[in-house]
Amino acid sequence: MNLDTNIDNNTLLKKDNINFKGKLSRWYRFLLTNKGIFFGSLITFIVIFCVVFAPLVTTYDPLKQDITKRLTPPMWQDGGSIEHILGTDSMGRDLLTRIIYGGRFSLLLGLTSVLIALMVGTLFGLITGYYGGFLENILMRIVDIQLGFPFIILVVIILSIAEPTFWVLSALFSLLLWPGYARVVRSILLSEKSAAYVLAAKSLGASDFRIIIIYIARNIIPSMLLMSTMDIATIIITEAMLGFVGLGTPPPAPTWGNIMADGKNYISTAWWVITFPGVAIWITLFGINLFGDNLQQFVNPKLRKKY
Amino acid sequence: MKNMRTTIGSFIVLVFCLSLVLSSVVWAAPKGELKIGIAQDLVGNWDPTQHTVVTMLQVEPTYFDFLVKVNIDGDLEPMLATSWENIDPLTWEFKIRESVKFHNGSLLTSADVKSAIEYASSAKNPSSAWLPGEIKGKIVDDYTIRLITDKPAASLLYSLSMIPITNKEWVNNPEKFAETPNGTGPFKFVKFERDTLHLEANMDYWQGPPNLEKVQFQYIIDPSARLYLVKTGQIQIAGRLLSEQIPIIESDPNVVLEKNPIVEQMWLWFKCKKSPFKDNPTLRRAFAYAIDRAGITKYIMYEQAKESNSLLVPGVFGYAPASNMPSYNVEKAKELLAQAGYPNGQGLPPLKLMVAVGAWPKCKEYGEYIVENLQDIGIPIELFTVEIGRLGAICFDEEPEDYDLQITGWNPTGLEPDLFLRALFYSKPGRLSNIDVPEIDQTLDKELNILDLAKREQVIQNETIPTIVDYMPGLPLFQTVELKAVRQEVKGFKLLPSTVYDLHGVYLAD
Amino acid sequence: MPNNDQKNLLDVKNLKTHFFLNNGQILRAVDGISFSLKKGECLGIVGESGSGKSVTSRSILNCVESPGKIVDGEILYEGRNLLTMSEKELRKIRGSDISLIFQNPTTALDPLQKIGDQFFETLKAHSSYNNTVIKEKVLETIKSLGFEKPEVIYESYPCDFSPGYIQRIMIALAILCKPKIVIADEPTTTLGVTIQSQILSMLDRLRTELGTSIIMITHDFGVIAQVSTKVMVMYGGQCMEYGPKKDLFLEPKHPYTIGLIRSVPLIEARTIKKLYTIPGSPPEMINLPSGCVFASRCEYVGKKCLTEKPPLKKLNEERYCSCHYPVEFNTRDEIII
Amino acid sequence: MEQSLLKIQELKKYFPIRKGLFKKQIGIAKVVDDISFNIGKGEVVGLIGESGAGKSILLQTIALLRQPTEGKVVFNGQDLADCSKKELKKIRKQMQLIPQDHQNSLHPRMTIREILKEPLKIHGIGSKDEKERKARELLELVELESNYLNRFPHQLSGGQKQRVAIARALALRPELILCDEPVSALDVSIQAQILNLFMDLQKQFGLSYLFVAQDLAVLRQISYHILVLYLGKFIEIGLDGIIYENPLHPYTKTFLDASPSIKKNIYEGERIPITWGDVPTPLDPPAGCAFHPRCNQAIEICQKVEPKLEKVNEKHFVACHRVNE
Amino acid sequence: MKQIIIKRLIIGLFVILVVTMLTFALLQLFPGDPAKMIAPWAGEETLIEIRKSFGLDSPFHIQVLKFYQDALKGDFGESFFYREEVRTLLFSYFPRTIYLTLGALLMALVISIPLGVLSALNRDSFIDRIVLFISITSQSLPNFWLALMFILFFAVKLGLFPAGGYGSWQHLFLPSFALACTLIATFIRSIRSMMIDVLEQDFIKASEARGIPRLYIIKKGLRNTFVPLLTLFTMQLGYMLGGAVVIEFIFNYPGIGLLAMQAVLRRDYPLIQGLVVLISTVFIILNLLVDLSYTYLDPRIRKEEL
Repeated sequence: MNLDTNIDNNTLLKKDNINFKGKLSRWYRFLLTNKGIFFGSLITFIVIFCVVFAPLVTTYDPLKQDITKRLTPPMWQDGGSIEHILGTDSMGRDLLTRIIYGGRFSLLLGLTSVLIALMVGTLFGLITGYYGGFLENILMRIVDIQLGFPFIILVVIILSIAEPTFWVLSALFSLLLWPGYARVVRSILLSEKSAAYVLAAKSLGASDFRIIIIYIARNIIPSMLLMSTMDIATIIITEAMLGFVGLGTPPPAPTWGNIMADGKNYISTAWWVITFPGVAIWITLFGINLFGDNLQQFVNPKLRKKY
Repeated sequence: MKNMRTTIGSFIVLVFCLSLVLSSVVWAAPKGELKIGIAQDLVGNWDPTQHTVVTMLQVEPTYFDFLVKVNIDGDLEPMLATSWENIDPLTWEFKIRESVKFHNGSLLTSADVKSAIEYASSAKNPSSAWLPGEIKGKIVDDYTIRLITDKPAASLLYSLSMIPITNKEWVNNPEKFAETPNGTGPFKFVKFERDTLHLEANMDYWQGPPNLEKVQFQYIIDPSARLYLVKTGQIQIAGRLLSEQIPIIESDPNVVLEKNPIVEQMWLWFKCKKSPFKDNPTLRRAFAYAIDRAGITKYIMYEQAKESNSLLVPGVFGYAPASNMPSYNVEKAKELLAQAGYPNGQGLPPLKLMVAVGAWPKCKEYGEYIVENLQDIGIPIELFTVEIGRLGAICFDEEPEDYDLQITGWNPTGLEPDLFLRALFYSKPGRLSNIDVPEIDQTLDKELNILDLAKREQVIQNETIPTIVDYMPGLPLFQTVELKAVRQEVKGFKLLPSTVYDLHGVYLAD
Repeated sequence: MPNNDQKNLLDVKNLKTHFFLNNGQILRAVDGISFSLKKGECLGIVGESGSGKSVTSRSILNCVESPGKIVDGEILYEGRNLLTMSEKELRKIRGSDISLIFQNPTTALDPLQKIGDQFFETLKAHSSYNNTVIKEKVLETIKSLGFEKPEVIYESYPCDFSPGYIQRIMIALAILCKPKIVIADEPTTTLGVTIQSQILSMLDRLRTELGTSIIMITHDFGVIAQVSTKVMVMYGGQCMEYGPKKDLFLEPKHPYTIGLIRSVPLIEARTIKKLYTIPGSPPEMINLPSGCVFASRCEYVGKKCLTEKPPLKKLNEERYCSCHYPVEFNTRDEIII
Repeated sequence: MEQSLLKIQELKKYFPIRKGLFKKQIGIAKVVDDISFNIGKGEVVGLIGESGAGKSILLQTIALLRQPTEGKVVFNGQDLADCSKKELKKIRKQMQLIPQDHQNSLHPRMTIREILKEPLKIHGIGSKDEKERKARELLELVELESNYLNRFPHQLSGGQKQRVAIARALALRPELILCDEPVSALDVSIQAQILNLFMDLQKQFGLSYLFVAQDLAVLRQISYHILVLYLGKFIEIGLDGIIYENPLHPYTKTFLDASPSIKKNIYEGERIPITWGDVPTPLDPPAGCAFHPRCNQAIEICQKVEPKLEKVNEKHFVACHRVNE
Repeated sequence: MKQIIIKRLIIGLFVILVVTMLTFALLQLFPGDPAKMIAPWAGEETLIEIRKSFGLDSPFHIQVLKFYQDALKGDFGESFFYREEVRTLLFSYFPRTIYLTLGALLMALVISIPLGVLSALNRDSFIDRIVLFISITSQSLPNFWLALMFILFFAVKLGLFPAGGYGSWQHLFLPSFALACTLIATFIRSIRSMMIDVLEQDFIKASEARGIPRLYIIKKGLRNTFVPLLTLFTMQLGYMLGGAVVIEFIFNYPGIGLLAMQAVLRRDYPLIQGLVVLISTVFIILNLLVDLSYTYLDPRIRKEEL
C-alpha cells in the first residue's frame, strides 16, 4: 500500500462529513451529485409511478374491445382522435392503456423473478463459498447443469406443460438467473472469508452464522443490487421475446411482448402498434440501466472518481 | 337435370385441357425456376400414405398423379383412369391410360394401381382416413382394374382424387419409398434440404413437359418474412398471408394479390359428451345465436374469411345454404338460454373456450371476441390458450377437464362431402364434438349408400345437413380465404379450392 | 536558493503541484520545493504520509495523475526545463535519462508479459539498435547486476519470482538505458530487513561504481541513514530542512526533524521507556494554516510562527532550514546513552 | 516463573501440497514446525521473523482460529484442545488477536460505534446504553474523540484505524493480546504514539502481549524476551534482551547488522552489509539447516543435519551447529 | 494442462448424463402425442401403429437404456417428423447457428473494443457520455424490434441485403448485427471498466515512466482485459442461443434455435434429446476452451494449475 497517496481518503472526507450524520447522509449526497443516477432514478420512478397508479393515468379498460375503432392511428396523425392518444390495436383496444398495464406485468415479473433468483442464488453462494469442500462440489455441479441445459428448449417444454401464468413465468426466469448470483456471491465469499476483519470477528468468538449474515452479507448487497438492476432489464426483454414468438403469457392479458407480437403483422399499415411498446421498453430499460450503471461507481470504489 | 349439365361442362373442359396440352407441346422447352414460400414445413418422408399433413397433400400433385382429378369447378375429371363405371354397389371398374411412364422410366400398369390403392387403404397407414374402408383391387388386364369396397361407398370416386398412384416396387420397399417418391407427375423429385424441396421438369410427362424447368417449395415460418421475400424477389409466390398485409401487397406494383376461398372451415365445437352440453341441444343453439359470426368475418378476419352458412363449403359436392343455420340474435340466444334451464347464465358452471395459438391465423383474436359475446349474455366463460401440440393431444377427449368448448379448423383438402359430414358427425370416430345421436348416424348411412349423384345430393341438402344443424354439435364460424402474393412474372397460376398446387400450366414471363 | 553552478545535473526551483478537486477545493500537495542534484549524489527525501514526497517524484518526470497539475516552478535537467518540453521530447528523457522504481514489486511488471520482453520494449523505445543487439544488451545488463542465469530470467514471468528478487530485477530495468538519475519511490517498504539491505546495497553500488545519482524517497529514517548523501525533510508539501546527511542527523535545526529523529526506536536502547512522540496528527492538505505549517505541533513555537510563513533560510553553504527560530540540538547526547 | 498464562508445547501446523487431477497430496508444507514457549502474566514476549516465516499462521493457530496439526496450547492451565465450544468462547474473552492487515481489520461498512459494540453483542454483555457508554469509554482509552463513533473506517487514517482495533480488542478485558505486526506499516511519529499506547495499556491492565514485528528496534522498545522465527522454527530465543548484546545464530547476526540505525550508519559510517540469497519458502525447504544457503559460516554438516534448539544458558537458546565449537 | 482437460471432460460427461435424464423426465410430463402430430386426423388403431414404429410403446426405463446404448454408438435415433437421422439433421443445422453467433460475436467485438477503449481513455469526457448512451440504448432496445426495423429499412427499402433465408454472407449480415446489439452493450461496459482498472495499475504507470509509446501501453491494457472478457462471452452464450431463436424466427434463418422450438412444438422426442445433448456438449467444450485459454494466456493461473 502506498502510504503517500491516501491523501484523498482521510483528508478529503474527514473535513465535510462532520455535519452529516450516519449512513443515510452518504447515500443522499451521492444521489444528488451523480447526474447519471439522478436521471436514471427519475425516469424509473416516473415509469413505476405510471404503472402502479395505472387506473389514475388512463380511464380505459385494457381488455375492452371496440372492433369498430380498429387500428386508429395516434392522435397527431390524421384519423387519430384525442380519446386514444397513441391509437388502438388490432382489436380496437386503447394502446396507451395496454402499454401501461403491460408495463405493470413486465416490471412486476422482472422484479419477482430477480428477487427469487437473488434469494436462491445468494443462499447457494453463501453455503458453497463459506463451507467449501464436498458440498461446494455438488452445488457447483448443479450450477453447471443448470447452465448446460438449453434455455429455449426448457422454456418451450415448461410453457406447454404448465399454463404460462405469472408465477410460472417468474419461476422460469429465476431458474435462468440464479446461477449467476450464486457464482458472484461465491466469489465474494471466497475473497472475504480470509479478510482481516473476519479473523478479528472469529477471535472475538463470533459464530459462523453471525459472520456470514452480519459481516459478509453487507459486502454482497451492493454488487447484488447492481446485478439485479441489470437482470430486470434482461428479463423484460426475454419476456417480450417469448411473447413475440407466441410462447409468453396468454392473451388477452397485455404484456409488452404480446402487444408487439400482435403488432408485428401490421408493421407497414399500423406502425404504432409495434413501435410504442418498443419505445416503452427502451425508456424503462434506459432508466434502469442508467441507474444501475452509475450505481456501479458507488459500489465499486475503483471506478469512483478519485478527487 | 343438374347431372346433364355437369357432364357437358366436363366435356368442354376436357377439350380446353387438350388444346392447352397441345399448345404446351408446341411451346418452347421448359425454362426458369419457380420458388414458392409455404407456411407449414414438409415431412421428410415421401411415402404419401404415412401422414395426413395438409402441406404435403398440397405439394404431392406436382410429382404424383391420381386416378381421377377434381377440376377448377369441383367436378371429377379423368387423369390416369381414362374412364370408369360402376358394375355393382361394391365394385368400380377403371380403364387405365396407356403409355404413361414413372419417373424411373417403368411403365404404368393396373398392377401399380392395385398395389398403390390397397397399400393406401390398409388400416396400418394414416392415409386410410381418406378412404371409406379397406379396398381390394382385381386386375382384369394390363390396363383395366376393378376396385371392390367392403361396403357401398358413394364417396369412393372423390376420395380416389387424393390417393396418389405410386410404383409397385416402391410400395413393397417402404425404406426406398421414404427416401425418394417415384410418381408419374409433371415434376421429378431432386432433393430435399430440410426446409426446401427441389423439383425439376419431367420431360416425358404423358400430358407433355411442364413450362417450368425447376420448382422449389421453401418453408418460411413467419408471414411477414414470407411477404418481404416475395417483395425482394427471392421467392415468386408466398402463401397464407394475413389481411393486414394486403395494403403492402397492393402498394407494390410487381406483386399481385390472389384471394382464394379454400375447403378449410373454422368451427366452434361443443363437447357433447360433457355437461352442461350433454343432451342439451337447446343450450348449444343458444350459444350459437349469441355469437356474432358476421362481425368476426367483417372486422377481424377482414379479407381472410368468407361467411359460411352450411356444414359444407361452396365447391364441395352437395353444398347448399342450410335454412336453419342460426345467425347473430341476442334476444333469441337469451330466450333459448332460459329454455335450456340457465336463465341468463345462472347455474352454468365456469366454462373454458380452448384456442390454439400459432396454428390458425388470428385464432386468438376471434377467440377473445367470442368470449366477450358469450359474456354479454351472462355466460361465465374464459379463454384458455394452448400451443398446437397440446390441442392435438386433447381435442378428441370426450370428458376433458381443461375445457368445454374449442375452436378448431377442419381442412380435408378433398371435395367429397363425407370427408366433412361423416368424418365430423358420425358417432363412431366422433372426433371433435363427440356427438353420438342415432338419428344423425342414420341420415349419414342413408346418403352414403345412394350411388346416384343427384339423389345423394338431394338427401344431403334436405335431410342430413338440417338434422345435424338442429343438434348443433358444432358451429361453422367462417370459410378461410387464402391470400397469396404472386409476382407479376408468374403466368398461368391457378388457385384450386382444394388448395393443391397444379403447376403444369405455369410459366415465367421474362 | 541553492547556487546554480553548471555542475548540477538536476535543478528544481520553487516546484508547485496542486490537485484541483471536483468539489472546487485545491489540494496543495507540493507547495514550493527547491533542490539540486549533482552527479554521483543520493538525495534522500523523507517525510510522513501525505507530505507530498511521492508527488514530487512524479512531478520531476511530469507524469502526475489527474487531477494534479504542475502550476509553478522549473525543473532544469542539464540546463533544459522539463516542464516546457513537448510530450515527444519528454518521452525520450523518461526511462533513458531519468528512471523510476516503484514501491510494490508485485504490481510493477506486466503479469502477462515475459520479463525479457518488458526489458526489450523499453530499450527499443530509446534506441535504434536491431533486435538481436537489443537482446544482447538486455542480457548483459541483467548479468552485470549479479544475476546468475539471465536467459532464464528473460524467458520467465513476474509471478515466477519472490517480491525481493523482482525488485532487484526492477533495478536492472531502471538502469537498462544507462540513466543519469534513478528515482526510487519507497523501494523497500514492503520487503523484510535482510532483503531491504540487499536492495539498498545494490543501489549504493550503482551510485559509487556507475556514478548514477539517486533520489531516494522514503518515510524510514534508517534507509536515509544508510543510503543518502544529502537529505530533504518534507512536511505539508513544503521543505522543512535540507542539507548533507551527516550534519542534518548530528545537528538537526528544524523542530520537526528533531521530533522525528527522537521518536525513532533505537536498537541500542538498554531500558524499556516511553518514546518521544510528536503530538497531534498530520496536517489537512486542503486548507493549510497561514503561518508555519508545523506550528500547531511544534514544541518551540513562537509568536511569528503562527502569523508568518518562515522562508527557507540558508544557514551555511549546503544547509537550509525554514524555521523562524532554528534550534540548537545535538543528537549525540540523545542517541549515545 | 510463576504459573505461566500461556504454554505452547511442540505446536505444529502442516499444510498438504496438492497437485494434479484429484488434488493428490504430493508434499507437506511445515509452516509451523515444533514450536514451544510460554508467556507469564503481565509479560511481553517479542517475536521477530521475515515475511514467509509463518508468524501469522502461528498466531492464528495459538488463537485456535486454525486447528493445530499436533501439539498443545495451554491457556491458564486449561488445554484448549479439549474444551467444548462454549468454554472456548469464554476463553476467547481472555485471549484476543489483533490481525496483521490493519488497513482492513475493521469492517468497511460498519460505523466505529457498531464495531466497538460487536464484542459486547457477541457475548451479550450489558444493556443498550451500557454498550454505548462502554464504546465511548474504549475510544477515550485509545485517545480518540467520541465524534469518531459515527465515522466509517475509510474515513480514518492508518493510525486511527489501529487505535480502534486495539480498543475493540480491549472491550472484553482480555489477559493476553496477540498483536500481529501492529506498527509495521505506520509512519514514524504514529508508530511511536501506538507503541506508547501499547505500553500504557500494559501497565494499566497488567496485560501480557505476544508482540510480532519485522523490526528489532521496535521490539526492543516493548519487550525483553525475543523469539527469532525462521521458516516455521525457532532458531534463537533470548530472554532479557540478551539477543541484542550477544547474538549467537548467524541469521540473528545478519538481521542485526542489516537493521538500519542512526548510531551505526551516521557515527561509525559503516557501509551497508552485503547479504545475499533469497527468503526460502516452506513449499520446498532447503535440506539440513534452513538458513545454510544464506549463511556465511555454513559448513558441510549444516547442509545435512538440522540443528536442534539447545540451551546455552538460563536465558539463551540457539539452534546452530557452529555455536558450541 | 492435460489434467485440467481430463477433469473437465469427466465433469462434462456427468453434466450431459444428468441433463439427458432431466430431459427424459420432462418429456414424460409433456402433454401431446407425437403420433398425432404426424397424422392428426388418423383413427386410433393407426395411431397405435405409429407409436409402435416410434418405439414409444416400450416402458420408460427400456427407452432410456436404449437411448444411452445407441448414443454411445453415436446414433441418436430418427426424428419422428423429419424421418431422418437426428445426427445428419443436427450436422446440417448446427453450422448455420455457429456462423450466426460467431458473426454476432465478431461484430460486437469490432464495435465495442474501440468504443470501450476510447471511453476508458478519456473518462467522463464528452466521448465517454456518448459511448455510454450507445451502450445503454443498445441494451434497452429489444433485438427482435431492431431486426424488424433492419428488414424494413435495409432489405425492403434499400434492397442492400436479402430479407431473410440462408445462403451467402449477405444473408448473415443483418441477423448477426441484430443479435450483436445486446452483446455490444455488455462488452462496451465491461471493456471500459476493466480498462480503467488496468490503466490505474502500477505496471502501466511504470511503463509510461519508462517512456514506452502510448500505443504499446493501450495494447498492454487490452491484453489484460481480454482474459476476463472471455468469461463474459461464455456467460452470454446461453443468452445468445435463446436470443437467436427470435432472430431466426424473423429472418427465417434455419438454425438450431428454430429447429429446437419446432422440435418441441411437434413433440419430436429424439430430435429434442439430440439437441439437448448437442447444446450442452457445445457449452461444456466452450467452457473448457475458455479455461484452457486462461491458463495459456495468464501465467499466474498456469503456475497454480500444474
